[in-house]
Amino acid sequence: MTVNLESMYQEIILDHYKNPHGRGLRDPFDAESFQVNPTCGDEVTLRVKVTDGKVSDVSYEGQGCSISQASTSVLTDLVTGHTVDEALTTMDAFVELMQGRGNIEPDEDVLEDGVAFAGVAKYPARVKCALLGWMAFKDALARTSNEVEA
Amino acid sequence: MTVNLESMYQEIILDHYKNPHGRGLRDPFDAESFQVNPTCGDEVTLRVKVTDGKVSDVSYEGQGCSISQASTSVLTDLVTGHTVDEALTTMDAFVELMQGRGNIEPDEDVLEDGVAFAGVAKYPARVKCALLGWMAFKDALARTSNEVEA
Amino acid sequence: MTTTTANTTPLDVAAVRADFPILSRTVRDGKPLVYLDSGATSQRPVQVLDAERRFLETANAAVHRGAHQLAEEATDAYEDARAKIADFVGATPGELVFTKNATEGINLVAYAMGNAATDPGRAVASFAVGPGDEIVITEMEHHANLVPWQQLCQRTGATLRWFGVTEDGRLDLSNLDELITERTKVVAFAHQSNVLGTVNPVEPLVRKAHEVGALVLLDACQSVPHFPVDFTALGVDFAVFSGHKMLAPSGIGVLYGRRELLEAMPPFLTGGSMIELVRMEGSTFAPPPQKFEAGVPMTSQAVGLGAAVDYLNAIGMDRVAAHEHLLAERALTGLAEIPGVRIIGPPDTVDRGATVAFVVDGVHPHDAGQVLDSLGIAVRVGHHCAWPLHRSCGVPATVRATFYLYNELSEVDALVNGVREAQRFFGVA
Amino acid sequence: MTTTTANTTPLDVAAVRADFPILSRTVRDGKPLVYLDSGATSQRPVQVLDAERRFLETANAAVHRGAHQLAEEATDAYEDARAKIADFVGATPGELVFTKNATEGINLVAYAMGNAATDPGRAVASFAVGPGDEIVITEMEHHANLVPWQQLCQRTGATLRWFGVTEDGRLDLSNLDELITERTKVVAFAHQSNVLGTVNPVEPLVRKAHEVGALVLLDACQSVPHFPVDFTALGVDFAVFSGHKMLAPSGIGVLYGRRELLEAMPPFLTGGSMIELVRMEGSTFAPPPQKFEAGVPMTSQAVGLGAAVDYLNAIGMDRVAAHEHLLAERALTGLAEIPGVRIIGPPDTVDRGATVAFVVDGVHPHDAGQVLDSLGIAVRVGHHCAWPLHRSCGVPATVRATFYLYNELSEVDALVNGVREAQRFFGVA
Ligand SMILES: Cc1ncc(COP(=O)(O)O)c(C=O)c1O
Ligand SMILES: Cc1ncc(COP(=O)(O)O)c(C=O)c1O
Repeated sequence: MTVNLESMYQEIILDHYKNPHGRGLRDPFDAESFQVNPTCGDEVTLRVKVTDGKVSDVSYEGQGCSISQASTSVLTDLVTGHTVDEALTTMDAFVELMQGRGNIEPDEDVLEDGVAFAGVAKYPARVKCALLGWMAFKDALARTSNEVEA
Repeated sequence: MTVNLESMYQEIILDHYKNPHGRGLRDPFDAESFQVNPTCGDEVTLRVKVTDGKVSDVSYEGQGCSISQASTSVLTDLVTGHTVDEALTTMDAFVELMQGRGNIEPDEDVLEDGVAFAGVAKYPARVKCALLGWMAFKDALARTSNEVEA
Repeated sequence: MTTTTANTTPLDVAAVRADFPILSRTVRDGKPLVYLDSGATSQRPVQVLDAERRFLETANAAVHRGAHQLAEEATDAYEDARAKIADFVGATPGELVFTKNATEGINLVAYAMGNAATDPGRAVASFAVGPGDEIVITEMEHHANLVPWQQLCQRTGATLRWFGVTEDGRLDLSNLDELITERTKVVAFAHQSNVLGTVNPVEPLVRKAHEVGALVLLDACQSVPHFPVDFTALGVDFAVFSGHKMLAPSGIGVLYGRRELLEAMPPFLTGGSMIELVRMEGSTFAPPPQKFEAGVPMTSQAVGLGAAVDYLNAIGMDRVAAHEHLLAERALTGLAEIPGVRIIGPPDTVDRGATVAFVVDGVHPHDAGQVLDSLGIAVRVGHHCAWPLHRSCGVPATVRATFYLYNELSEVDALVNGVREAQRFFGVA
Repeated sequence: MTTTTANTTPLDVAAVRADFPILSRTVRDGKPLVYLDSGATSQRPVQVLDAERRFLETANAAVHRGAHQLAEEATDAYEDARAKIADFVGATPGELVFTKNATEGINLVAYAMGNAATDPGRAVASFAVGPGDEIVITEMEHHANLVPWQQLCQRTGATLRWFGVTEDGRLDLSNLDELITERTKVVAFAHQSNVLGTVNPVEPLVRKAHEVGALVLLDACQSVPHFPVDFTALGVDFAVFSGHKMLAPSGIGVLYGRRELLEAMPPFLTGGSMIELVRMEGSTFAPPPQKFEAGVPMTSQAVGLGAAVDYLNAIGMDRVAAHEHLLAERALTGLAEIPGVRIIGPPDTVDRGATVAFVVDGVHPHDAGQVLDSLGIAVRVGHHCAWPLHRSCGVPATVRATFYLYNELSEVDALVNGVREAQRFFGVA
């Protein structure tokens, strides 16, 4: 087994992959988003419940590789219980990390288990995997606020 | 002036260009054909009159370079007064010469002044010029026989 | 393609490999490259690279437009390439249209058929497509031979129908007479599937289609590069393939069309070099193939494709096919021996090319591909532009290894070992 | 383009020429090549040839489709090239679609507009074209920016209208308000005429078009290679140009489109890599630019175009323009001195590029071109894919000399002497 393989598949990632957190679609929810990765067919359906300005629940279902599944699991840990603003800040930090081509030093205070994905950022073709759940979260959240506004 | 220029522009060609034979559209005629060279816009309108199985008149009008004008002039000499079959044989010989890339030895008995075009055959872009009038002749002749058959 | 090596000397793979500079590079910290993704795009031998460069350094000019010496030489090189390529697939030069890739070729036919409805020219009735008409494809098509037909149906009101795929990855022709009927305008299908490796039977489809007056388009992207193909003998009306899958440059593809069809078909892309007469009020068009080649074409790329054909001819397509047969056999056997690995496609080498797709229980294709990549083995993972086929096979994605004349048997073994490694890494073996 | 050399050091033409292998060849029995046909297609410097070859020998793979290292490197090279080229024309990468040539780019817009009528998506109203709608072009257009619009009108029932050309080869904008009206859907015109050399005024046409809600397509084939162009600053909605006219490979062109237009516009060519979701029943599409790039693209050619942009940037487009200005001036002056020679186009260098078309009394352009060719001078003769323009100028054909950064003033003199030689040969001087 090779060095670069271990830099991508950190133990944390494999743990989340094997034992995903918060998996399964739950009620009640405010908005749902379905996202698909057109190059490999991986997909995720993700629901968001916002209560008093806080992300009170994130639930999801999907099929995909270890990276997409683990990053969605990490997502639920990072945003659940936080305000919408905090969740968006975390999301921005994660997206920035993933698009940084491995040149960005992740902030463990913000990203917690998410720092394990730093190695994935070196593999452009896998970045989309790591972002799949986050794109669903962003989209669902936008729909929530649309509904709130409407 | 260069050798290859003289191999294309034989005296005979320049003579026919400056003093074209049989130019001008005449009545009566059995069929008319309009042909154009799409790369340079040269055009010819050519009429054929067939009497008792013989090409009794070829008349034409057009605009174009020395090669296209001279070859149409030579055409009138070669086919007028000959049977349709003889004219077609001459045409085939001329087309063969022109498409031979300079590797075909022309038969002066058949092509008379037409042998002067042997040098043109080395210039693929000019072959279409030399054939413009002949294509019009072929087309007009075909229309004549269609009308005869009809 | 059950060609055997009986009466040909086997391919000298080492000699072939020496012609491909990229095959000597390393990837991922010094691993030798094991390139098993030729089904996506092949690599180029120096003979092709040199032919293109020589053209560009000595004869480059706009073809069919100039009268100076360079223009003559460029036009000759371009048309000589066309003649050579035509010969390679049993066609005449006037039946070969250069496109940017196979995808454009299929779109060309689909759009030209749509255009036939408003064409003031002599479009034959068989082209015009409208409500009530049907286009028949198969569930194993590449998106390139699927989406253009969906779009044609959307534009014209015609209906798309399709053949299914059997459990063992063959075309299900049991409802041939139901699907191909008097309403059918076009039957379009892959000669060889880019996922299953299946080589489809052309003859019964051509026979039935012609019986009802439908046109046949053959997607030959995965056949022409890999075994001898003769479009005239196959009796198809149209066919397409891409240069980049057969050792030639990217940016060039071929549409074959029977001469009388190309004559009758309205144009698709319009502009310079494809016209006969242009006035502001309207235009007429040149005879084929020029009619379908608008604008300055892929000149050096055509020359490169001609050189690729020379290269393949020198080796012999029978020999290429025989070599790939050996590779496919070894891969199918080796993978079948691994518990938890399932081949998606025919399990044996009967009517089957060297395209081997598979899934590994408990290891997502993306993850399997990543492990292989870390070992220097380049395969493709995903749905390989055949999403409906994957859905019908009940898998979201597969790992796909595709072999070509420059692959060695030892590379097949590397693949098999790599798959075992992936199982170990993800704890499923 | 009245750039002067005042504040730039002049181009070192000898150094430039050394980069172009083809320029050292001879033609017609040992004559040095004088290449004055760059308006048809330019020649390629070793920097471009080497960049393409390096890519093919080290990183070639199918882009946007694979996850292995080669695929990553190829995708990076392809997208880096896109970013570089976008920057060169004042655009962002997402606004740049790779096509096979400029002709495909114009067809893409024309077909996508036609498709808008049946598109189930969110096509904006400004795209759909039908009876009563008008497309406005000019009489000086290249067939590439004329025939596709004729065909769109034929398919949809829309009407084609056009600006005329003045006696001195300028666009006649006197009837601007009559031609561009509320009925106008698109205004499409050449930035620089490929025959007259005229640089057309973009600003008044964009202003008027946008006033009535029409889209503007700029044919930048003869501007982007020759002087600095910024599409965003010009305010056009679409623009096209071709790689082969700017030192880059053939087989690649660019369509620029404002982001929101590309987002809203329905697709044209369909197939692999441009999809979002594919089912047999229907498909959805990727965001631009992928939406418009179906099939395996012109990968190495994009890399080559990126290298050409590097090459031009290193020299500086201001310097290129200044050099061409000198060449144009010398040619216009030299030819004007010959009795019986008439320039077709503006006689001076104001708003005019280094494209010089002319006729010689008593010598047909084909014959003049032949004499020049025999002297090693490559020019183009004919109507240069602008037949209606020639008709409106009252000439069936012209001789056209086009200059580029690698041409020397002495080559202009060779042209002028060659024209005198043609007059002598045909006995008109
Ligand atoms: C002004 C203009 N427009 C369009 C084109 C067409 O370019 P291409 O043939 O590369 O598509 C050309 C060149 O041929 C041109 O000069
Ligand atoms: C079977 C098949 N059809 C069509 C295509 C499309 O070819 P291209 O992308 O070169 O147009 C491919 C390859 O991608 C293929 O494998």
